[in-house]
This record gives sequence, C-alpha cells and structure tokens, in this order.
Amino acid sequence: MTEFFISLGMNFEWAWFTATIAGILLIALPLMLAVAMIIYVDRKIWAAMALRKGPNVVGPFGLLQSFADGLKVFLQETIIPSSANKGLFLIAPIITFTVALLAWAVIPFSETAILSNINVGLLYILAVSSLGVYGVVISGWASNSKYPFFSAMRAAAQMISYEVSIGFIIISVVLFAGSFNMMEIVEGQRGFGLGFVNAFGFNILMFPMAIMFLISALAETARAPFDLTEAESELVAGYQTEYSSMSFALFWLGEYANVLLMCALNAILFWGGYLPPVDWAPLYAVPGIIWLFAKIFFFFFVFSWVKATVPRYRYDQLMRLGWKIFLPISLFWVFLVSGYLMLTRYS
Amino acid sequence: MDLAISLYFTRPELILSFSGLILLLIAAWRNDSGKLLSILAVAALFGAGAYLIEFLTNPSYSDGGDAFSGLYRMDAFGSYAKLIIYAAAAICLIMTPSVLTRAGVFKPEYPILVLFAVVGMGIMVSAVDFVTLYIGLELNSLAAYVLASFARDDERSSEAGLKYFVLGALASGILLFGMSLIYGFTGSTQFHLISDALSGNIGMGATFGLVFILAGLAFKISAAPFHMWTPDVYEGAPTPITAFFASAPKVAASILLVRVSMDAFGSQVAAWQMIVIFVALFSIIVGALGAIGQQNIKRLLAYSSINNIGFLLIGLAAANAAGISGMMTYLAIYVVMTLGAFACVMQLVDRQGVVREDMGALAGLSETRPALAYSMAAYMFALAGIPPLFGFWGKLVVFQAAIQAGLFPLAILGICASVIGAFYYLKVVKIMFFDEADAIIVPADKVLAWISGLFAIILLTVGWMAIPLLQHLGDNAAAALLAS
Amino acid sequence: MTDLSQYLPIMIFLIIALGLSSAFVFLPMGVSRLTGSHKPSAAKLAEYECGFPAFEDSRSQFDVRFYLVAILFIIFDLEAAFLFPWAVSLGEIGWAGWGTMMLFLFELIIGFIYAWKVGALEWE
Amino acid sequence: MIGIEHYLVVSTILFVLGVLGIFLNRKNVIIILMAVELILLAVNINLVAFSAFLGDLTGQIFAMFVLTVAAGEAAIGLAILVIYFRKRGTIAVDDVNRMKG
Amino acid sequence: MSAENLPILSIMMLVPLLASIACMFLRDNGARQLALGATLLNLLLGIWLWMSFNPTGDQWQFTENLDLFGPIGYNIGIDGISLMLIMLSVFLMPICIGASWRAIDKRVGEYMAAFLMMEVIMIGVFVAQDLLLFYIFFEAGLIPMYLIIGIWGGANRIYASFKFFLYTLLGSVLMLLAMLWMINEAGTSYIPDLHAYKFPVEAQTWLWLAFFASFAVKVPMWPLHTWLPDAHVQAPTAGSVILAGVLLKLGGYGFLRFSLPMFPEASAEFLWVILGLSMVAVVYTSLVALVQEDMKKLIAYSSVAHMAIVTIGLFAFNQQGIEGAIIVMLSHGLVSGALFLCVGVIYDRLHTRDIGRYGGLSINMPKYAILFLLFTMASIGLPGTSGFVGEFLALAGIYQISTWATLICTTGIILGAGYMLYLYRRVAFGAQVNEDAAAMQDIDGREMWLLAPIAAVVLWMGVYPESFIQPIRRDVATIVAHIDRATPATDSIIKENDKAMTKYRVQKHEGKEGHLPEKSAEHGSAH
Repeated sequence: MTEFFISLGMNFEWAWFTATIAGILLIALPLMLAVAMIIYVDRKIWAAMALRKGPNVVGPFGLLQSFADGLKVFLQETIIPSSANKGLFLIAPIITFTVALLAWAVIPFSETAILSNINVGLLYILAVSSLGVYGVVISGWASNSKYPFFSAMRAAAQMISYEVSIGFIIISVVLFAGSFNMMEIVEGQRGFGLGFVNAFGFNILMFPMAIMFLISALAETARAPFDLTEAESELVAGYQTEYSSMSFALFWLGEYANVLLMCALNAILFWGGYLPPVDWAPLYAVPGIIWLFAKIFFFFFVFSWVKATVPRYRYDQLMRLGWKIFLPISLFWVFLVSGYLMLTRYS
Repeated sequence: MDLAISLYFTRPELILSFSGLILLLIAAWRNDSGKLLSILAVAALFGAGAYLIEFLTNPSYSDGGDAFSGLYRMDAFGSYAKLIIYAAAAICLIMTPSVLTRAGVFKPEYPILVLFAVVGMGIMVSAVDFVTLYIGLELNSLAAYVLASFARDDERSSEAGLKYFVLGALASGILLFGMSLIYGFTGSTQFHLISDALSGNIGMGATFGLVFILAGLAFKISAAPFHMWTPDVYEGAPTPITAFFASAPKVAASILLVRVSMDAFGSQVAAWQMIVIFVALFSIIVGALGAIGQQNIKRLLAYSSINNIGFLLIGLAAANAAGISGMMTYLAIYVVMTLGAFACVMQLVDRQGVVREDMGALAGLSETRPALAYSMAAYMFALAGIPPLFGFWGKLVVFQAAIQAGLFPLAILGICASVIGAFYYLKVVKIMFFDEADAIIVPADKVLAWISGLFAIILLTVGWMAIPLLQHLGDNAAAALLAS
Repeated sequence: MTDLSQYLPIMIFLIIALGLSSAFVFLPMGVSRLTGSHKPSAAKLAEYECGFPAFEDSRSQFDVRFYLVAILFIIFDLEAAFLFPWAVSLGEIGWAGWGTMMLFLFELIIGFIYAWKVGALEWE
Repeated sequence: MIGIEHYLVVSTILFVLGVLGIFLNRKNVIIILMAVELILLAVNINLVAFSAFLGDLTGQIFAMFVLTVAAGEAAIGLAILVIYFRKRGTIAVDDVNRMKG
Repeated sequence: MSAENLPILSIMMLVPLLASIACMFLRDNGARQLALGATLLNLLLGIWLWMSFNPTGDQWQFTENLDLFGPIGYNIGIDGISLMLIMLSVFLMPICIGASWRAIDKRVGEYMAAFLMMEVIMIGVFVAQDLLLFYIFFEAGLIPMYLIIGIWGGANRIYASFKFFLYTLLGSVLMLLAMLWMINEAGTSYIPDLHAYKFPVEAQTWLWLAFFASFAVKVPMWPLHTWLPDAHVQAPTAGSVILAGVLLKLGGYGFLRFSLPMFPEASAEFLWVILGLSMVAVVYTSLVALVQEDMKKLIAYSSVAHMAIVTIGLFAFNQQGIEGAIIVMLSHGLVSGALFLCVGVIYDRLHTRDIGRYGGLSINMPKYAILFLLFTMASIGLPGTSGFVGEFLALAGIYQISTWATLICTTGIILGAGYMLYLYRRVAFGAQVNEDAAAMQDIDGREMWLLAPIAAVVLWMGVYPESFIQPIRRDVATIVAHIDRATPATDSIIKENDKAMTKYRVQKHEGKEGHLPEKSAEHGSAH
C-alpha cells in the first residue's frame, strides 16, 4: 500500500505512515462492522436452531438490528455507581476493547495483507489476549458490587486456566511451523498434508490439538458452554452488570471481537489461514482473504451452534476440564510432537 | 562427550533433585510418610555426599572441572562446602520429625523442601556464573520461604515467612541489579571473564554493581547492616527449621560470597575489602550488642549467628589462602555449634507440654536437666570462642588469616568485640547454672538428647583431633578456589 | 540487532485503538448530557443488589481457590515461556536440547502430579 | 537515538521506586510484592538492554530465568500472604509486628 | 625408679581429668572421696616428679611431643620454674578439696569436678611448651572458675563471676592476637624456639603490650585489679584459695615465660610502666586493705600488693629479682591460700566475714590463733617465714634497677605489716564482744590437716629456701642471660656495692652447689 501512496507523490515516510494508518483503519473499522454483523448472525443462528425467527424488524431481515442497538446504547445515560472507583470503572472497558482490537495487528489476511509482520506474532497475540484479563478484573473490582466482583474472579480464573493449555497447544503448532511468525505459520501449512492439504489440522498428531484449541477458545472467550461469568441466575450479567451505555457495549464488542479473533486463530493455526483448503492451483484464483473469512465464518458458526445446543458447564467441571484434561494432554503432546519431529524432520 | 562430563560433575545435585522428585511423588500418595521420607532424604544426602568424598580425596580432582560450558564448577572448594551443607541438612532432618510432630505441623513436604533447598545450595556453591548463581540462590530461597512459614497455623511462623520472603526477595532484587550492571559493564556473566574485564580501574557502573552484589549477598548471610530480618525469622519459624536456616543456607551463602569475591572480583580485592571489613566489624558488634537484651533464646541465637558471620567475614577480608581455609574451618565448626545449640533449644518442653523458647525456661536447668545444661553451656562457650571448646579454633584461624594479611585494626577490634559477645553467652550459662529453677523441663526426645550431647562432646574432644583434617580440607579448598 | 521497525505500526495501532475506545466511552457521556438523558439519582447510582441495599462491603473475602489458580497459572505459564524459544530452535539444538527439555518437562509433570494428588486442582 | 544510558536511567528509576516501595510503603503487603516485581522488572530492562547493546545473548537468557524465578517468587509470596491473612485477617504492613526485639 | 620413662606430665593431667569426669556422675560422698584420692595421688606424682627432676640436666625435662592437633603441638615439658608452680598447684589441691568437705553441700559432684578440672588446667598451663596449647589452658581456666564462683559463691556471686570472666577474657584475647602474629612471624609455636627467636624491636612493643594486657589483668596489676576483690569475696573458700594460690601466679608465670625472654627490649622499654604501676599498687592497695571490714577483701587487696612485689622482682632483670619474685609467688600462693582457709574456718562457724563480728578468738580458739598468727607473720614477711625470703630477694633485685621503687615498695611492706597485724589484733585479740564468736569451737582435726601442712611448708621455705631456689636457679639464670642484652639503665645509687653483693651471692651458691653454669653466673652478676 505504501507504493500506492508514493505514487500519489508522497515521500517514503509519509507514504508509509499514511499507509499504516489506512491499514489500521482498514482493520479496525471493518472489524467493528463485522462484530455488529456477527452479533446479528449469532442471534439469527441461535434463533434458527430454536426454530424462532430472531431479529427481523429493523431493516431487511433485521439486518440493521445491531446498529439500532448501538444507537440506543450510544444515546443512553452512562451510569457510574456511586460506590465505584470512577477512574478504574471507566478504564476497564477501554482496556477490554483496545486489547481486542490490538491483537488483529499481526493477523495475516493474505500473502501481503498484514499490518505488522513481526517475528513473534503468535507470542504477541498470546501476550495481548492475556491483557484482556485486566479489563475483566478491573471492571469487576471497580464496580464495587458483589456480582460483578465474583463474576470477574470467575472469568479471570477461567481465562488464565485455559490460557495455560492454549500456550502448550500453540507450542505444538510452533514446533511444526518452526516459527512464531504468523505468515510463516500459514505458509508452513502449504501442502502440509499428503502434499496437497493446506492445514496442520489434517495431521493425525495435530487434529486433537485443533479440537482442543477450539474448545479452549470457547472457554477463553467465555462462550457457551463455558459462559459461567454471566450465569444469569447467580451472577446477573457478569462483570459488566454495573455498566451501561457505550461502556457496556464496549465489553460486548470486545467480547465478540475476541470471538472472531479466536475463530481466526483457529483458521490460521490449524486450517491454513488464507490458503485454500487444498494446494490446487485453481483454488488460488480466489483471493486469500476470502478463504480466511470463510474459515472464520465457519468457526463462528460452530461457536454459535455450540452455544445453541450444548448445556452449560458447572464451574468445577470447567476447571477440571482445563487443568486435569487439557493441560496434561497438551503437555504430553508437546513431548509427542517434538519427539516425532526429532525422529523425522531433524534427524 | 561434553554433556556426559557435565552430568558426571553434577551427580550430587542430580541425585538430590531426583530423590526430591521421587519423594514428592511418595508424599503425594502417602500423607503420613513424613518419617519415612525424612529417612530417605537423609539417605539421599548420604548418597550425594559419597560422590563428594571422591572429589575431596582424589588429588587429581581437586582443581575440579567446569560443567555445562562454564556455568558450574566442581572443585575441592565447592565439594567441601557441599559436604558441610549436606551434613547440616541431614542432621536437621534427623532432628526434625519428633519436634514438628509434637507441634502438629509435620508434613511429608518438609524433607522434600529441605532437599530442594540443598540442591539450590549445591548449585550456589558450585556456581561460576551469575545465571547459575541466581538459580541456585533462588531455589534455595524459595524453599526456605516456604519452610519459614511451615507451621501454617502459627501466627509467628507465617509472619516469619512473610518477612523472610519480603526481605529475601528484596535482597535477590538488589543482587540481581548488581549482576545486571556487572554484566553490562563487563559483557559477561562468567566469573573468570568478569575478573579479566574488571582488572585495572573500574568505572562507576561496575563499582555500583559490585556494591549491590555484596549488599545482596550480605542480606543472604544476614550480615549487619542487612541483618534485620534474622531475629524475627529465627523466632517465628519452627525451631528445627530455624536450626536449618542457621546452618546450611548460611554456609552456602557464605561460600557463594567467597567465590564471587575471590573469583569474579578477584582482580578488585581493594574495592571490596573495605566493605567486607566494615560489614564484618559491624556484624560482630551488632550481633553482640543485639543479643544482650534478648529474652527469647531463638532471637539470641539469631544475633549470635550475626555475630558469628562477622567473625567469618574476617577470613574473607583477609582475602588470602589462609583466610579462605579458615572460613571453611569456621563454617564446619559453626554448623556443629549452631545445630547443637538448637538441638538443646528444641528440648525445652516443660511439664505442661508447652514448648519454651524464653530464657526463663533455662533457669536452673543445670539442676533439673544437668546433661542438657552442660551441653548447652558447651555450645555457649564454644560460640563465644572460649577454649577448650572447639569453637575457639574457628575464631583462631580467621584471626590468624587477618594477622597474616596485616589487617591489625580489624583483628584487634574484632577480638575485643568478641568479649562483648562473650557477655551474653555467659548470661545464658548464668541463667542455667546460677539461677533458681523455674520451669520443669521434661526429658525430651532421645534423638535430640543424643545429638546435643554428642555434638558437645565433639566440640570438647574429637574436634581438636580433627584439626589436621579440617586444615587439609580447608587448604585444599582454598587452593582450588585460588587456582581457578 | 533485530529489526524493530515492524513494531511501529503496532504502536500506532495502540494509539488509535485507545483513542477509539476512549471516544466510545466518553462521547456518550457528553451526548447524554446534551440530550438530557443524564439524570442520576441515588437509587440509580446504588450498586446492583437485587433490589435491597447492600449489607456489607462487596470486596469481602473470597475463595482462596482463586489464589491457587493464579499461582498455578503463573507457574505453568512461565514454564511455557521456556518452551517457546526451545520450540523454534529445536532443529538446531538436536537431541541434547530435546532431552534437556524433556527432563524439564518431566520434572514439571512430577510437580503437576503432586499438585493433582494433593488436591490443588480440585474445585470442589 | 536512544542509547544504553537511557535504558539505564529508566531501570534505575524503576529500581529505586521498587526499593522505596518496600521501605516507605506503610499500607499493604501486596504493594510490597508489586514493588519486588518492579525491582525485577528494572533488572530485566537492564539485562535486555545490555544484551542488545553488547550483541550477546546471555543477558536475554538471564532475563528469561529472572522472569521465571520472579513468577515462582510471586507465587510463593502470594501463598505465604494467604496463610498470613488467614491467620491474622489483615495484610497491613503496620500489623506485621507480632515479633519485636 | 625415675619418672623420666613415663609420660608423667600427661598422667598428672589425666588423673584429675578422669576423676573430674567420674565426679560428674557421683553422689556427694563418693565425689568427695574420689576427688581427694585423685588430688592426693597427683600430689604423690608431683613429689615423684620433683624428686626425678634434675636441676642440672636439660633445661626442659619430661618433654612429650605429639603431633596430634595439627598446628597446636602437644608439646609439654617442664623446667624448674614450672616444676615449682606445679608443685604449688598439686599441693594446694587436696587442701582445697578438704576445705570444701563440709562447706559445700549442694551439687558436690559438679563442684569436685570443677576443681579437678582446674587442676588439669593449671598443670596444663605450666607444662605447655606450645604457644597455642598454653593459651588454650590459660583461657580454659575461666570456665570452671566462672562456675565455681557463680554456683557456689556468695550473695553477689553473679556480678563477681561475670567481672572475673570478662576482665580476664578481654585481657587474654589481645594476647592471642599477639601470639598469632608471633607464630606467623617466627613460623613456629614451640616456646623454646620462640625464646631463641629475636622479634624486631618495633614489633616487640606491640606484642609486649598485648601480653601485658593479659598478664596484668591476671596478676592483677593496679588498676586492673578490681575484679580480684570481688571474685575473692564471692568465691567459696577453696575457690579463693585456688584463685589466690595458683591462678594469680599465671600472670607472673606469663611475664616470666613470655614477656621477659621473648621481648626483652620491650620489657626494658616498658620498665617504667611496671615499676610505676607496681609502686602504686603496693602503696595504694595496702592503704585500701587497711580500711577493709571484710576479711576476704582485705586479704584480696593484700594479694594485689604482694603480686606487685612479684612484678617488681620479675622486671629487675637480674637473678635475685626473678628468683625472689618466684619465691614470692610460691610463698604468696601458700600464705594467701592459708589465710583464706583461716577465714574459711571461722566463716564456716559464723557465716560472716565481717572483722568486727569477731574478737578475742585466741581465747576460745588457741590452736587457730597460733596458725593464723603464723600465716599473718608469713604474709608480713617476717624472717624465718617464706614471705621474707622472696620479698627480700625481690627487693634486693630491684634495688639494682631503681632505688626509688625499692624504697616505695618497702614502705608497702611496712603498710602490709600494718594491715595484717591490725586484722589479727581485731580478730584474735581483744575482748570477746560477740557471744556467738566466743562460743566457736577450736579447729578440728580436718581443719588442722588443712592448715598444718601449709604451715610446715611456709616454715620450710623460710628456713631453708634453697630447696625451692635450687630447681629454679639455672632456669632463672638462663632467662637473665637471655635478656641481658636489654637490661635497662638504672638509677640505683649503689651500683658498685650491689655488684659486689650479687657476686657474693652467686659465689656462695657456686661454692655450695658447685654446678652452676659458668655463663649464667657471669650474667647473673652483670652490672
């Protein structure tokens, strides 16, 4: 893109700067749009599975429902509870949303479309998504109210628990890809399976990891069946209970942005990212970004599907799954994968 | 093969760590296996110690060798130190079960934590690189923090753990900051490279680094003016654990200090000598004065340990072979004295079953429990450095080194301050022998009685016979350290 | 030195994202004042408590197991930190490097088993 | 251009803040724990900066170890604090005074 | 049979050592009997030792050298001086045990053990031929003495025991440093070798001061003597006996064995210190003694005065002075010990040491009065008693160095006569003002057995001192020869006469014994 701005007569620095800004906006704004749409989609899928209609009033097929909701919260009064820590109370949604946006900086949308092709991209994502816990904990703490507080504690414990196994799962991927660079991880999947399938997940060793990652992603984003932070009967609306107006919406947006990010990571880490499913020349005619979006959408569909169909876990079950099942398995898999690679690739 | 040699050199640590891990598994399944694990841990210490003997007796090994490309050195110096450490830890492990069981806090984790701490100490004394040093130090410290607060339901124990943790962590931080500066200004973390890089005039940054490192290590050996945590931790921690703190980690940290000073900063003796002299004198005086008013025996022994560290540092201040050798001898004797004294303290249980730590419990002990009183008196006189108790020899060798190095003011001040120290040791003896009996102390556990008695006899007799051996080991150790 | 210029866009992104989310938070506050929907009242500003006033400080003691999880997380996450550089350089460090890390993992697993057996992982 | 001394200044400031945090803080033990972490952070900045400027990897490896140990330390510190709190019901610094002498 | 073939010195230390350990486990009477038996056995061994000692043989006899303790050589051996002091110790020991026979009724086993341990240590100090070994024994004596004073002492015993311990410890630690320096410098800790080694003069100053710190406290010299009255008053009778009889001699022995032969130049340089302090001590402590109401305190102060005579004699740098000093040490050991026993006798009956509570004891306790009189006279230095010989020789020796010192010290003797006679008058003569004192029994058989032997030896030493001078003459001569190079300048006004007198004395001995080495005779008459 820099070249394009240079061709407009800018010098390199300005061109680069403009291109970067443009790139950022090209990520951030569509993302917000996508989140708005995905909320609609979520509701639609959910409704369809429950044989309901879902939003269907605002706009054609209710397409504009999310925008209407957005407008409504935008115009609402922002209530800051009198007992809350004002500063922290307002910072929490900012953190949540900023972090949710920030992770997208290293996602490769196609061979060329990546904002920042850093060498430790995956590590960056891990780091940034860990920061999300701060938003949660701060919101719960600053609300100075029982339910948000408990919810925040639960959410934090849940997120960090699954982060551990996500970390180990990621190591399996990195072992195969030999790099933390997101681009290289995707490229490493080109023709990975039997010489023509573009996916780590195709490998018999990696498939279980792909599944575990998907489930961990559900837990990490507190989606059903792991949405214990907002188990209505106990904790009302979770850690955002005290929030209102756009602050509330930011949590909502951030959450969905994270869901999308997890879907994207699923696609990138295990299912070839922007590559077509198989390494067959005609498929490359379709732009990579379409492949990626398709995959993201597929995983989002899975997320919605799960939400609509699977009953909620108990908290102890959730923790047991994370600590006693995923963690040992993923640890064992590190051994397995590295041993396999030592025997095959590196010997 | 390089790795094979490295593993060969690190066998003591390997044995101990694997024993620790296996014991951990046993502890996980059997919650009542504390005694068994203690025995196994002692066996592991013996096993690891057996490998050290080989290093100490075979002269071709004495200069040792580097393992893991210069991170770790096995030599006579480290081996001797480890021998002392292992012995101290083993004795603590033998003494502990009955006492902690009586207090109701004995858990199978205890011997395991001790083992891990010992592994850390082993790494500390063998470290010739800041990274290894730090790892060893922290492995030791982390286990020690937990041990300090081992009696979870005792307020004082948890407070001791907290204090120990906070100040220990601060010390580590200061030490690390110093290390990072030294690394930055010399470009290496390996001792011999640092020593090379530091020859000649050194700049501000390196000087700061040196001072920070010394301060951090002074914290770890609880030398004044970085001693403030010691009395509280010693008082709060369960007594057998205090005994452990006063013995093995002290040895390890002192040895570490010696190695860092002589090895890494060997080219800058003048830069640290004054600091060490100051710390030594200050420790002697603070230890002596601080102990005088104490009403708690464990606090008194804490100050006594500060005092003793001061004397020990005189050997380091001398910065010569005699000084190093003297320190080794001092440490070996110090461990016996300290453990013996704590073995006595652990026997102070009165008829109501109350564990006594106050001086009052000692009153008239010579009439109610003469054997205990006499052994305690032996430790007090030994710690004061009065012949014919063997504690005298330790003081003598360090002062000899100071004299050899021409540090007359240090020697004179130090030895005069030792008289102040003698005052409070005498006070303990006075309470036991001259005062009227207050509490009735019941006969305690046989093991403790045996240990306290045996060590007292060692200090009176066997110790003197061991001088040639101690000197041989010490000289070898010093030679190995200075050769590197 | 490694090229850090790739991180500059992230920096810019951070600024933009912060600005964006701050705008989202503070803009409605201004808007609501303009539109007149900003009408705070004591009841409205009270914390949520199912309709009755709060009995006690909401930041009361909470379950120690949360601490436990936090501690476990710190430990395991940082073990993973050792695995990251190892994973990318597995090809260069060979069997010795692999063996060493397996040894490390083995020790980690023993600790894990211990934690499991003593019930540190139980939530019940 | 940012030179090594800038890193040093930052790390020194952090270090001093950490140390002061321990000694001047009269409120809460948790703050002390954070101050300790701050000190270690200062060290890490130093190590990484030196490592980069010296072109020597040791510093970064050292930093990794420091990180890990810091985590272990934090975990143990937290654990000790929990049992302390359970017993005393407070974590105010001024209340850590059961033993005097 | 000669004692040469046996490690007799070790045996003499081993006997009380074993007995001491055994006493720890014995009940009252068993411990008493064992202790008495062991000390008597040691006395017999001592007599045998004396008889086997050859005053003309090697300087060091009965040597045993064992390389058992690394740098601390187990080198022991004796010369005449050591022999005499060992004899003093083993002689006083059974008497001490006897004196405690009834007076001590609590923790008898430990008490006896402590005394026996003291005996081991005292013998050890006198036989040690290794610097470190000497130091170990020298300082080890603190522990049993501390316990003796602290456990079995009087009302204020704790203060006294602490003072005793810390004073002496502070003095001796500096000596330790000096010893370490010497070992470092000379490369040996063997005392005979160190005698031969010439330390640099500048270093000697410091070394001498360090040794002085230790010995001056031990002797004790004014103004470091303040621990002594306290310790004496509070210690049990036998403790006082040992303290005055032997422990004070350690200081004198130290000066003789170390300060003088090893640092002659420094000794000469610091002569004025010794003389000055001694002069003050003689006069001052005598005056203090005059006003004492407590018998033990009085005798304690008299000890300080007497020991000042010892130091004066030692630093006379000539044969008479040193011989005299040694005889004073022996004599004072016996006499002050006996005086403490005398005090103990009446203290056991009335439980007070207040002079005013007694009076007219010669009426109801005639035997006691006679013995007490004898010891009083010996203390004063009446001719015919041991006190006279030593003091005369010592003063004659110092007279060659300093007329003034002699003059002042002689006044001290007069003052000594004053306070001792005053004491005796108040106790033994006069009216029987107190009924309970008047009702006291005369000394019984046990007490007689304690005092009579001392009385006999005191008279022996007074009448025929040659028995005691003969073993030491050669050793003193060796020392004098050795320190000759540093003999200080004198302010004596009768140098010539003095010279003649010395010569006369030496010739007399030569004529009599006929085996005095030529060399020492010359040096003995140097001036």
